[in-house]
Amino acid sequence: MKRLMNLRPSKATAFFLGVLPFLIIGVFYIVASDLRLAENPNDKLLPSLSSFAEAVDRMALTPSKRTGELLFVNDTSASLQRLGLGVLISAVLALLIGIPLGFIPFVRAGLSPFVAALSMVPPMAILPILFIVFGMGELAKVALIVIGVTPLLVRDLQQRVSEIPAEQLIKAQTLGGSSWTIVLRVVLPQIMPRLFDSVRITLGTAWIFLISAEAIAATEGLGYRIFLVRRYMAMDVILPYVAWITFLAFMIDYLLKKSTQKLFPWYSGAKEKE
Amino acid sequence: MKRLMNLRPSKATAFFLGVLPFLIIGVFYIVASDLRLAENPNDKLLPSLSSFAEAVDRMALTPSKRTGELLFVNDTSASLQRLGLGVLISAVLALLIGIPLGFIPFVRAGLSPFVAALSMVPPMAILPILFIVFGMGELAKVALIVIGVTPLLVRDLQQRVSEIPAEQLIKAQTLGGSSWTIVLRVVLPQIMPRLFDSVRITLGTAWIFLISAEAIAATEGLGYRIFLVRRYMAMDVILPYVAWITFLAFMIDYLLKKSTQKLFPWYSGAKEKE
Amino acid sequence: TKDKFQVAWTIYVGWMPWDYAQQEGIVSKWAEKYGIEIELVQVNDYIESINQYSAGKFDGCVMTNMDALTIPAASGVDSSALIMGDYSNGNDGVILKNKKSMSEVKGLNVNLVELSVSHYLLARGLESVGLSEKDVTVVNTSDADMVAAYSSDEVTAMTTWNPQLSEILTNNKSANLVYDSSKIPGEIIDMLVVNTETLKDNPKLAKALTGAWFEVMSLMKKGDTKALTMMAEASGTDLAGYKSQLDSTMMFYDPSEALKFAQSSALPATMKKVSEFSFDHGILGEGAPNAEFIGMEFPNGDIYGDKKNVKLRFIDTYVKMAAEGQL
Amino acid sequence: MSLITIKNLWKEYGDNVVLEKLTLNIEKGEFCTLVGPSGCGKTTFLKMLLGQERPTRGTFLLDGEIFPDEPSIERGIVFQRYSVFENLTVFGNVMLAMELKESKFLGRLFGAKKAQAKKDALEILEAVGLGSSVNKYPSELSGGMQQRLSIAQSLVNKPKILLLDEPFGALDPGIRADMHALILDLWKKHNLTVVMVTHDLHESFYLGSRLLVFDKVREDVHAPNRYGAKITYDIPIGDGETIMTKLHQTIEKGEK
Amino acid sequence: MSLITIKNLWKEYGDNVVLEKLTLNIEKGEFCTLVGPSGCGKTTFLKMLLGQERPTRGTFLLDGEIFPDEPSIERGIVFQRYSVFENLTVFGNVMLAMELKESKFLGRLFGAKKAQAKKDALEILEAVGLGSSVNKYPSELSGGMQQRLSIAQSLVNKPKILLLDEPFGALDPGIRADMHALILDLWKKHNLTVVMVTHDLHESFYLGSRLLVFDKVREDVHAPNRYGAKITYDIPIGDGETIMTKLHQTIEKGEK
Ligand SMILES: Nc1ncnc2c1ncn2[C@@H]1O[C@H](COP(=O)(O)OP(=O)(O)OP(=O)(O)O)[C@@H](O)[C@H]1O
Ligand SMILES: Nc1ncnc2c1ncn2[C@@H]1O[C@H](COP(=O)(O)OP(=O)(O)OP(=O)(O)O)[C@@H](O)[C@H]1O
Ligand SMILES: [Mg+2]
Ligand SMILES: [Mg+2]
Repeated sequence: MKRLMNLRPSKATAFFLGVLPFLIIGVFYIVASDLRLAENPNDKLLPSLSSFAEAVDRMALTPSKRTGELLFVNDTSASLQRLGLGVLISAVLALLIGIPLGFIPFVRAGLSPFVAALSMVPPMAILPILFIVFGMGELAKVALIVIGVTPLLVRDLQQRVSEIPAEQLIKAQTLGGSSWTIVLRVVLPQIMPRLFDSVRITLGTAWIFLISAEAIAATEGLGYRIFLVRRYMAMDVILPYVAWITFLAFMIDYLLKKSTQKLFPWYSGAKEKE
Repeated sequence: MKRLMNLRPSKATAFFLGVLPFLIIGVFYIVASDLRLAENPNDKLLPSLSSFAEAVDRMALTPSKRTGELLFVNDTSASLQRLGLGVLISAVLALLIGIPLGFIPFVRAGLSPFVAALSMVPPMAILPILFIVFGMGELAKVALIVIGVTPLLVRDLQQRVSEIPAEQLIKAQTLGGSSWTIVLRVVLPQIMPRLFDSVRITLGTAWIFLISAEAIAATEGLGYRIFLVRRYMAMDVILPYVAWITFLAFMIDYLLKKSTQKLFPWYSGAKEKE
Repeated sequence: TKDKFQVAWTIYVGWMPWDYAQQEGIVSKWAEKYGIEIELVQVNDYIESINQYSAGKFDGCVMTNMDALTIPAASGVDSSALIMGDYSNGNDGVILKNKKSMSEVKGLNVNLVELSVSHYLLARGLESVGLSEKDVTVVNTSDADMVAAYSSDEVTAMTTWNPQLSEILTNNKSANLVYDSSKIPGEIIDMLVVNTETLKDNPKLAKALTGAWFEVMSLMKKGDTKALTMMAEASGTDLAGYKSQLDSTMMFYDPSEALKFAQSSALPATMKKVSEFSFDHGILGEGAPNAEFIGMEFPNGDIYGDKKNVKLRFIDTYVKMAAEGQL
Repeated sequence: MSLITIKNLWKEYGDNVVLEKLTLNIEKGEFCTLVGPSGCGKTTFLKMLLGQERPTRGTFLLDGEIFPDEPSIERGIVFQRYSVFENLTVFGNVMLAMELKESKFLGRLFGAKKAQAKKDALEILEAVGLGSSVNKYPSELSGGMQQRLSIAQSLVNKPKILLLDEPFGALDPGIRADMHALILDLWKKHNLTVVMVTHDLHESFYLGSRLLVFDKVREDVHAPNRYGAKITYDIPIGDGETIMTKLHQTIEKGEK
Repeated sequence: MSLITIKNLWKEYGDNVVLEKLTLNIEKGEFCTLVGPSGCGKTTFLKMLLGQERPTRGTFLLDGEIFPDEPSIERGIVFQRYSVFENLTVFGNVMLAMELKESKFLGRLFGAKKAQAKKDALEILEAVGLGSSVNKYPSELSGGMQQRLSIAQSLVNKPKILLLDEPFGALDPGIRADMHALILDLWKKHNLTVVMVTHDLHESFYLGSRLLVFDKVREDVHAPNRYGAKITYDIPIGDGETIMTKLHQTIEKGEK
């Protein structure tokens, strides 16, 4: 017999094994739900599959009586817009701060401890101040994501910039580059795919902040809906929403990975990392 | 004139520059606070420095009328225990799951997609289920941290394990190692300092989950206090607590870094990473 | 003077009319009438909305009588209770798991939103059976999680409000309502609070808001199904669910009822209790030397507490105008 | 019987034919050096000897038995890089070799066994010239010292065959000469069987008792993977010739 | 006047004396090769020529003027590794050199200038034998091709001096020979001044028109950093000698 570490499953086996835990969880859920419902048909914690179907039908396929829109579609597009905008702003800020931080010793000396301290501040704890500064509108939700995510991105990018081999920067100088043109032509292009990687890693955090922000002040959005129906413990709505959020997160991650490969064919990091 | 990128501040300049942003924020705060207080002496949003001193005195130095204990000390120790326990359990779980995941192809085939999906589920959204499973006591708070942090650690460790050069694993096999002894003597010792690194990176997330958990149901803890006094907008308590949390996070990060260097002298990663 | 105003509201049975008024253009209709603009901003986090109001972000905000005292008033923001729209008449309650009477709460952990009206209700309930807060342990629990929390074994007692309250009572045979706000009628009041200074400068704001409010009230009194359905949906439930919540809410559909309540002598007595409760729990502000530290003014001109530090004013001016049809 | 018997062996990766119809025997005590152009399958051949890869077709025997199809203790290996465990000291690295070999459950030795292992470890470290660096970590060693350590680690378990894949490729010329002396010395003293891949023709002549040259004999420009490499030369290198003569010949060819 | 004038030059890092009392002139068109034991300060010397480091004391002139104290366009460099930009194609790498030189604000060229640059780039790529790989990324190139690219990148800006720090150290011997031919060819054609550090004595003899040997002459065992390295040999290498003779001599010495 070969060592366990040397045994490799065939493609079919791998697929089957990969699906297995999902199936197990599924079966487990159905059994647990049936048991609870047998005891109390009104139990809301683990609704039956048919309740999910109804809830999805109600939320996704029937226009709201109040506004005539599909709640689910509205929620999704509102949340994705906030998330997208928040992450985009964070990424741009991270470039604007992270590159000088990693590249210019004077900037590093000045900002590095401050950014490190800032990244440790739990944004949830200073919400009142954040809302005063950013208001209660869309801006506030996006701002919470930005405040939560930017320090992480900045620190990662700073690290990545300072990892660019000194040889390359010296070489660029001998070719006549100034600090500015070196940033433009050497640092920025090399750091871009790393930014994509960092964004992928911090996306989970961004979702957490988005959901928190929507729970505090919003009138639509995936997090808002979950928060709204949570008081009634409407798990028939919450669980499909959670599944949907998970799926969206998965897709965004996948798309970012693919675009990294597409946009930066020279960058193998994206491949290695998965 | 040298290029900006080649200019290096002297130690004194670097120190001064490093302190500067903190000073600026400080001055900014004092001015903003004074302006608000001039308008409304009872304003609670940006309290004066003396209110901070009073609040700290009250929370940290005067025993509570109700329990005779120092609130601040109680809160800190409750939160640190939860955080420590949660992170410890996460780390152990991450080792137990991450190593097989990275090391045994069959386990990887079976669990990798599942763990990836799991890491995308926003824990806040499935709180009701967590309450049922873990109850509402200390366990629930620790569990929330564990559930939030473990998937991140697992994915990182899995990655790290699969980055161990194939040469080393082959070499160990030629030396007579079995899958088990190779895990024990090669993989585990090499992965330990990486685990410390990962823990440092995920600590921010752990804090977020701790504070959220304490906001949901608790009788003490830093997050509890912040959410409680938010009910009467006592920023004079909240801001020192935030500063304290930031400081604690800083210290934990620092201690972890130092212990990595101490425990794993052969591991330069810790140094490079900062 | 300005002509654009923002008022924050939160999802709660007694405040859902504001959403309807906004959605259906009733607010803007009334605002137009007085030549101003009013925006009602939905904030999910109730406390955050009051904090923002106290910090000056909003001109008005919905809140309970107790929170009006402990947050804006204690923060030095002079506030006026413009409309007292209803009081809780069973909307807040104490639940015990597998126990049937209030006195059995002794020694239990009670999950509730600390320092909120639930806390106050519990204190009143304990008082009613000769216990005090020392006889229980309060566990601060976020209101959104109450239903889920109830299913957990550790939870044996709870104080909460609707819809969580009825949600728990209907779905759990073990849940017994041992005390509720119908035992203390008129002590938990849901109101619209407006910054006093803004009000003084802009009586139009008060007129428009009061007008809009009582327009919706008249619809509700008629039992307008469309209006009620919309309110139900916005609060995440259905018509039946919303109606059952209304049943335990004493809504003042008529301006005259609201006026009567505002002018009753019970109000100052209630506020005295609330003030004492708040002082006991340290939420009147750290500088407060006693429960009378913050002054409260009532419609008849009486003042409770420090006359030089009047920060909360119950007024009947505009409700009276509504009652007299002068809006 | 030969130590290694190979007959009509093919190795393909999908459509890519890497090795074609190899036939050779390797006897106990031989020092085979393998040279050939990049990508011709030298490493692949070594991987098969190691058990990391299996031949697609053909006979492939070790001591008359089918080759174990995963790395095992009979075949020691030294790679160009990553060959030592950086979390262990020099001493710990050698101890690990014996501990993995002898302790099947904990991967650690205790008591008398440990004492014995310790003695053996220090002995072999002395032999490779690391006697004075036992407590250093690999990161504190030069490249050459790391390779010495890797060799010591492999030798301490007394493998039947020692496999080397460009073990000195990353070293400076001066250090490389030292390593040559060391490996020749160990080969003679322990009567090892060695198979070593190298890029350096000097090295292959200088070290080997037998030189194997791999190369593609047929080439299809349109389908470069259509044909695999074969053994184009299989030269026994007598000890009679002096090193200098070999060297001169090589250089003359190379410089042409 | 000499291109580079060095008189009584010292270089210390704190207490660590690296170079001691160096005095030499380098003329335009010379091909200086630098050899010496590891850690003796060859790279440090090159760094000073590059402007990355400054001498602690002494005269250090370029064309009679004080050396610019940061890297500049007069001095091209080729390192052993990381010498090309992996986010750009072969063509892009050479274009970058010209764009950084000529466009001070955007680091990009347009229109006629761009067309001219394109022509120059293709020309130099042809010269270093990369004419058929212009659209490849560095990761698709072999080590030797990457070094060719790095050389092309430096040469296209016509630096006064070309500095090379073990540029061929990571290459296989066969490829190294090609590179030698290339660099000699370029040196003659463009009349370059070259300073090259190498570990390989063969290389230094074969390539250089002048050989500089750095070494510590005094050594204090208790304080190894007390004394710095000096130039122990400064040998002009005439063209008269044949390559083979030089090589034989070297080998004889080396093998001894
Ligand atoms: N796992 C694999 N899957 C597919 N093809 C492979 C694999 N490993 C090696 N090859 C192919 O086999 C051929 C031989 O590779 P190998 O590494 O044995 O060459 P080599 O002679 O060691 O080359 P070098 O001198 O560069 O080390 C190459 O064409 C390579 O692309
Ligand atoms: N930035 C620095 N700070 C302090 N000491 C340094 C620094 N750079 C180099 N040194 C020291 O200077 C000495 C010479 O180093 P250098 O890199 O120039 O040697 P080298 O001749 O290039 O060696 P090698 O052949 O290994 O490349 C070494 O002792 C080194 O430790
Ligand atoms: Mg190979
Ligand atoms: Mg060097």
